[in-house]
Amino acid sequence: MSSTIVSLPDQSTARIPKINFITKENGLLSWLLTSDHKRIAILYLISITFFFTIGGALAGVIRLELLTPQSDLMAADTYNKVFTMHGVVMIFLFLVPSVPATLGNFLIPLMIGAKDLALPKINLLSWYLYIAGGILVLYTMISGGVDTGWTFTTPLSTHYVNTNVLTTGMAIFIAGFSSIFTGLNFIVTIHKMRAPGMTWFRLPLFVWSNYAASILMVLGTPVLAIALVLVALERTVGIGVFDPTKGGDPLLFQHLFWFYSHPAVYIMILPGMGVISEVISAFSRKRVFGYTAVAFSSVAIAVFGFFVWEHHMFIMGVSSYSMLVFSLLTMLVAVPSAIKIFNWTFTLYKGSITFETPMLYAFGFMGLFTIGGLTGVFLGTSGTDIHLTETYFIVAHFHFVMVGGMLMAYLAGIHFWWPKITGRMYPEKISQLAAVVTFIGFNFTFFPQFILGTLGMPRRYAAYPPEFQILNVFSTAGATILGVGYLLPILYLTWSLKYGEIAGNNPWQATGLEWQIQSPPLTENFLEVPVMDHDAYDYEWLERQKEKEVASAG
Amino acid sequence: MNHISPVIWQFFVKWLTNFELYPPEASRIAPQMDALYFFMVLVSLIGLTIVILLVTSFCILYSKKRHPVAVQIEGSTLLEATWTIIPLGLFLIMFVWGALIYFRVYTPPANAMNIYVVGKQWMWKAEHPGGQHEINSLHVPTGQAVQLTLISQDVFHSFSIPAFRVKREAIPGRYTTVWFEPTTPGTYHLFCTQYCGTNHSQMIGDIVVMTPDDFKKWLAESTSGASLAQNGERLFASLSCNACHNGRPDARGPNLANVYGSKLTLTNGQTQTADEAYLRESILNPSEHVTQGFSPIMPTYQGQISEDGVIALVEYIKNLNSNYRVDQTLNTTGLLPEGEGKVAPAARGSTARGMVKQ
Amino acid sequence: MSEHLDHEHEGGPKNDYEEHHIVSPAVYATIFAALLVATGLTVGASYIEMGVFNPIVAIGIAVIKATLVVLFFMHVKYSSKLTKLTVGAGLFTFLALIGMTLSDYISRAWGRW
Amino acid sequence: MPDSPAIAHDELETGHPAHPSYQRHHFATMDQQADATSFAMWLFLLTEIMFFGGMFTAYLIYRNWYYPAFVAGSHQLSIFWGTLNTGVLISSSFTMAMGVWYAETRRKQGLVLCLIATFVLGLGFLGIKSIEYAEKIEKHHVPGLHYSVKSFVDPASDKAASEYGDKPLALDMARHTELYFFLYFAMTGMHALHMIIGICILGYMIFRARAGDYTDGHISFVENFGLYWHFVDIIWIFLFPLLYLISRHA
Ligand code: HEA
Ligand code: HEA
Ligand code: HEC
Ligand code: CUA
Ligand SMILES: [Cu+2]
Repeated sequence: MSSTIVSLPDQSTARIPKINFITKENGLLSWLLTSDHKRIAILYLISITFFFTIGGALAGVIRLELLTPQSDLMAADTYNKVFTMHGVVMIFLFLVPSVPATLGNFLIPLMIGAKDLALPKINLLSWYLYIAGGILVLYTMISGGVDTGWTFTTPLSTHYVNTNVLTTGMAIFIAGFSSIFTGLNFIVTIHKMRAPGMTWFRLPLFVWSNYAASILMVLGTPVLAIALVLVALERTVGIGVFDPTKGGDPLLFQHLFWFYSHPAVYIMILPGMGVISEVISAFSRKRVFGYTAVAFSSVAIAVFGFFVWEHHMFIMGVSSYSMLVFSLLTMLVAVPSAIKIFNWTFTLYKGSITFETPMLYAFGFMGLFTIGGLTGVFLGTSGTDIHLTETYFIVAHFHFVMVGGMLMAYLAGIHFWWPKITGRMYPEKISQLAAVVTFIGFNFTFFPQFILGTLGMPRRYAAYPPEFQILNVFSTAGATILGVGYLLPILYLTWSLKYGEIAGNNPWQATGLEWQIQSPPLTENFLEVPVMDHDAYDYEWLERQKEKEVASAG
Repeated sequence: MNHISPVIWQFFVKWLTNFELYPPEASRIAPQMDALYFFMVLVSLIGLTIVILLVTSFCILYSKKRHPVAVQIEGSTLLEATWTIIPLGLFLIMFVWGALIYFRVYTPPANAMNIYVVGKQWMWKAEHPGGQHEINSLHVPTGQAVQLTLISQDVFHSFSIPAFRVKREAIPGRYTTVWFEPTTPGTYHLFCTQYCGTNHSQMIGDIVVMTPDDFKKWLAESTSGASLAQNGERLFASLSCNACHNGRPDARGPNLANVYGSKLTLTNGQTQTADEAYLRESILNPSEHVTQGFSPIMPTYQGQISEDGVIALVEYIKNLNSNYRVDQTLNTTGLLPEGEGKVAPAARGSTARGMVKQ
Repeated sequence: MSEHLDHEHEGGPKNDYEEHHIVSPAVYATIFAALLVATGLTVGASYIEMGVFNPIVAIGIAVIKATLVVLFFMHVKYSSKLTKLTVGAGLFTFLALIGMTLSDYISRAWGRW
Repeated sequence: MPDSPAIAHDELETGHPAHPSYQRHHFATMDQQADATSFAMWLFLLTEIMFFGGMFTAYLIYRNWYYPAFVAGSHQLSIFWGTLNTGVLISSSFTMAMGVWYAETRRKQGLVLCLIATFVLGLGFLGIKSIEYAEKIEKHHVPGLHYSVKSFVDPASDKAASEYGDKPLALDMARHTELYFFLYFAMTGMHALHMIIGICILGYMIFRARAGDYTDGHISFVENFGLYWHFVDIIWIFLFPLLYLISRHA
């Protein structure tokens, strides 16, 4: 552990508490039938990591194929299946549940001083739905795959492909309900289960941003569900709603799909933003600058996020007048993100900054998300969208926000709370190395794609004109580095389960309620209901707290 | 931006293009779009630099070593307002500028030359008015506004010419348009950018920009004998459209001469400009908009004519400015039985239908 | 520092539990009768030719009926602000979906796009 | 947190504060639990609204586009059955509301009766719906399954259509009635599915209520089910005019 960390008196003598949520019960069934939010979070963590490896392996295959201009590694339709599965797995089985279902599940009750989520059984049901969806996706993959792209564009998906659209659709439908129930659970919990004194403006920002994301999950996902049901019906009985030859409008599908899928990108990023708030505050030992602005900007993103979906359809034949409205609103929704970035930056001002791994990932997030977000504005601007849409510029944009942004935030969060979850530290030096490797590999992989996109290279191409090869080789090389960067944490985090240093209750000296209890926590989290008598990120309160303990110990 | 300093601009773009970091500018809209693009790049770089500079300098100044005790600060409304308003203002500039370009790209000028493009899995078929067909290539002259009328026969495709900075989706069941004015002769990429199934990446081709003289030569060489309108005429006869649209005072269908571009009044009281899309709809879904004074007796040709055929018919009707041709092709097939679907003669005739050439 | 945020939010969430309000059967019966009458009205109205007003009247009556059900049968009239807000949020997003989608369809006819 | 109650000590505290069996351990009070579950139910209803929202959007678009087809299509529905069904469903909503009242006032007999009435009325609704469906199936008005446009291109051959004096639709417009019927089946079908689920739960509740549950002050389940049932009623309140009434006049 780095020497920069102040040690609490109990730190030196720390040991893993004998009774905690992990050791409480034993046996596989005690896990599979648990209703403890912390155990469910662990179940999610394992399954999500599994699907991330699959998605990552598929990404590797994509990059290998794109090493050469011809489609020589595999046939075009195999390639199409590969990127479709990559998109489906990464979005629905990895990134949407990533932070909320693991860290959110684990931490929200702890942070607000509750014993569990409001609906523990529903929480477990969520996980089973997720697994059912995941198994269906695996089944699809084994039984021939699907090649519609993750966007299921009609009428391609309804009339022109004969791959497993139905099973994939069903998988996403089911996984969607998993996400609805998670969101529902969070909202109820945050409203109804807060400890005494835990007012809205004392909530950690992580809770705020998960709350905002939950609103999007609850209100957006059902529209995706109905869109998928309609696709399934169109495929099986030919109802005609999306079929132009029967008078239907294929664009209607786009409207319904993006009504969910645009808010979904904020479902993906908002919880990550919450992680960044916590991490930046903890390692600069300072209250988050402009707490209320950051909190409200999450809600603003959630609300405005519902009004911009048409920016995915600007050249698809929507009315130019409604394009104007949606483009304008896209500009508005970009502002709260800018607010957040600057507030995090100014949280550093006059702080006392240390550079542990989570902080490195957080810095990575800030830089890469800014690039990704600003290029999103390029796409939201209708004029430039004409040139850039459906090219690698988009691919670069969303990997910058999703991988550079959210995945970095996820890793920041995993490292940050690892000691709380497992009771042990991760190895600091190698993890710092991994963070740097990831950052370098990431830029190598995805920055060239902006240039490729500007040059006009279309996305979803198995073969491309030879003059684009140099940049593609860069990208593939970068992906290899990136893969190593992601492999490392999987390895050393597993290693640390057994050999990591014992962490103690509060290794980072952070202020959140979750840090004031033992790690790993007890099944019932708190023995007495905690009473919140200070604001979030009140480091002075923590100082006083420490003095008191030293006094009583001495 | 090119009006500010054309020399520097051109040097910059040339330099980027030479290193294949930037696509060539080969249409009138391209420099305009690039001006906006580089404006946005500039703003982004400045924004990013500000963020990075702030973060690094704070990290250095306030690292634990130099600044062991953090000073707690609540926030600052003034700063909050600053970084709300400045990005918002910049984004709004981009929005307005972008919208101007968007409308420019999708509003063809009146004198544009029209080329039809049909997308299907997995090829592009372009049809010039003179009857020249091209597969996966498109020949266009410089200095002439070219309008594309696009349609897809199956799924969504997208017609993309990076060097022109234009792109438009070809949609099943509906015409869409885009236009450009090529400026530099050469051969440029044509891509299908909307994922459309297995061979999506093979749905590519060449845009050949020629000088007007070369283009004339090319047109003459590649003519297939019959113009698009002539093909349409043949279809018009063989589908017995002229049984009803024969331009006679007692015809059961409206007179189609000069119908293109006119404002029609429909039975539901709405007015409608007869553009290509309207003509197409009238053939495939005639009863969706019935012209005033007629009853919805026209049969639907949905599923009976290919998109190419519809295009030929549309082109024929567009060029129909007198009844002479209809009379000539009349009666290659027998007349349909008289009687049903007729309306009072007073309601007929071009002026009675409120047909005004726009 | 953090002082000024405190205290006015005293009490935390515990205070906003709904005290349980029992609606009397008389109210239920009145609402029931009103719903039946409204159903009769809307059916009757559908037989009268009113042009564009036919759908407006029908939807108007449906909205009134739904409001009655939500307010009384579902007790929203007597519920906490939070429940009211939830209903409002649902309505808002529902209208956003329909309204913003239709904004595209309606304005498509305005130009040649 | 002056005395840091949040710091747990290693030894597990023995003995919970006593609470009723139906209170889940992680809630502090019964009020909190009731409140949380009812809020959760409301949120669930929000997702339902959005789920139906997609279909309402489709309906509005296509009604606008293919008005004549929607007119002809709605002439095929029977106002009589529709009105009757509306009455049945509203009554079931009323009995459900009364059921909640009986539960609140702890009257077992009344509660059981009301639940049974709701159950029966719900079944009645489905029965009437299946009469209507059967007629559509007979006439080949089920989209995708041998759909026939005969009633619309040749209204004289069809009783319902000739009653309204429908004019024959051109073939292309007549084909769009399939969209109308799809929306009809999708919306009423989805609604019926919700009814079926509701009726199953009602059956279970009757069983439990007779055993004396819900009248012991713990009425969350009945209340929340009531919310669900009323919501299903509201959906129908909108479906009825949209599908049956507003497109009557050509
Ligand atoms: C986590 C996911 C995520 C996030 C957060 C975002 C965020 C944004 N996205 Fe992105 N987007 C995707 C994931 C995401 N996107 C995906 C997956 C696709 C492709 C889907 C597909 O087709 O497969 C996509 C596609 C996409 C498109 C469609 C392109 C097309 O198909 O033509 C558009 C268009 O408007 C867009 C815009 C935006 C905007 C404006 C934001 C904004 O929210 C960004 C806001 C952030 C900032 C603006 C940065 C911070 C700002 C500053 C630090 C200020 C800088 C200072 C100054 C300007 C002075 N995105
Ligand atoms: C969360 C979302 C997410 C994440 C994390 C990623 C991660 C990556 N993605 Fe992906 N991507 C999408 C979401 C995501 N992607 C989506 C939605 C699409 C659009 C699909 C569509 O068009 O329908 C897409 C499309 C897409 C394309 C475009 C395909 C095309 O249009 O033709 C490319 C091409 O380079 C790409 C590359 C990568 C790479 C190199 C990574 C890397 O970051 C991944 C690195 C990770 C690993 C490599 C795993 C870690 C390593 C191990 C566990 C060891 C085992 C690994 C191996 C044996 C290789 N992705
Ligand atoms: C049975 C008679 C009949 C036949 C055959 C027929 N039409 Fe028509 N057509 C009509 C009538 C009647 C109208 C006006 C009512 C309407 O818009 O549906 C019309 C309208 C049109 C219009 C719209 C013009 C306007 O003023 O609204 C076009 C274009 C058209 N027809 C083209 C064709 C073509 C092309 C064919 C052959 C492929 C064809 N028609 C065959 C009867 C016919
Ligand atoms: Cu056609 Cu892609
Ligand atoms: Cu978006």
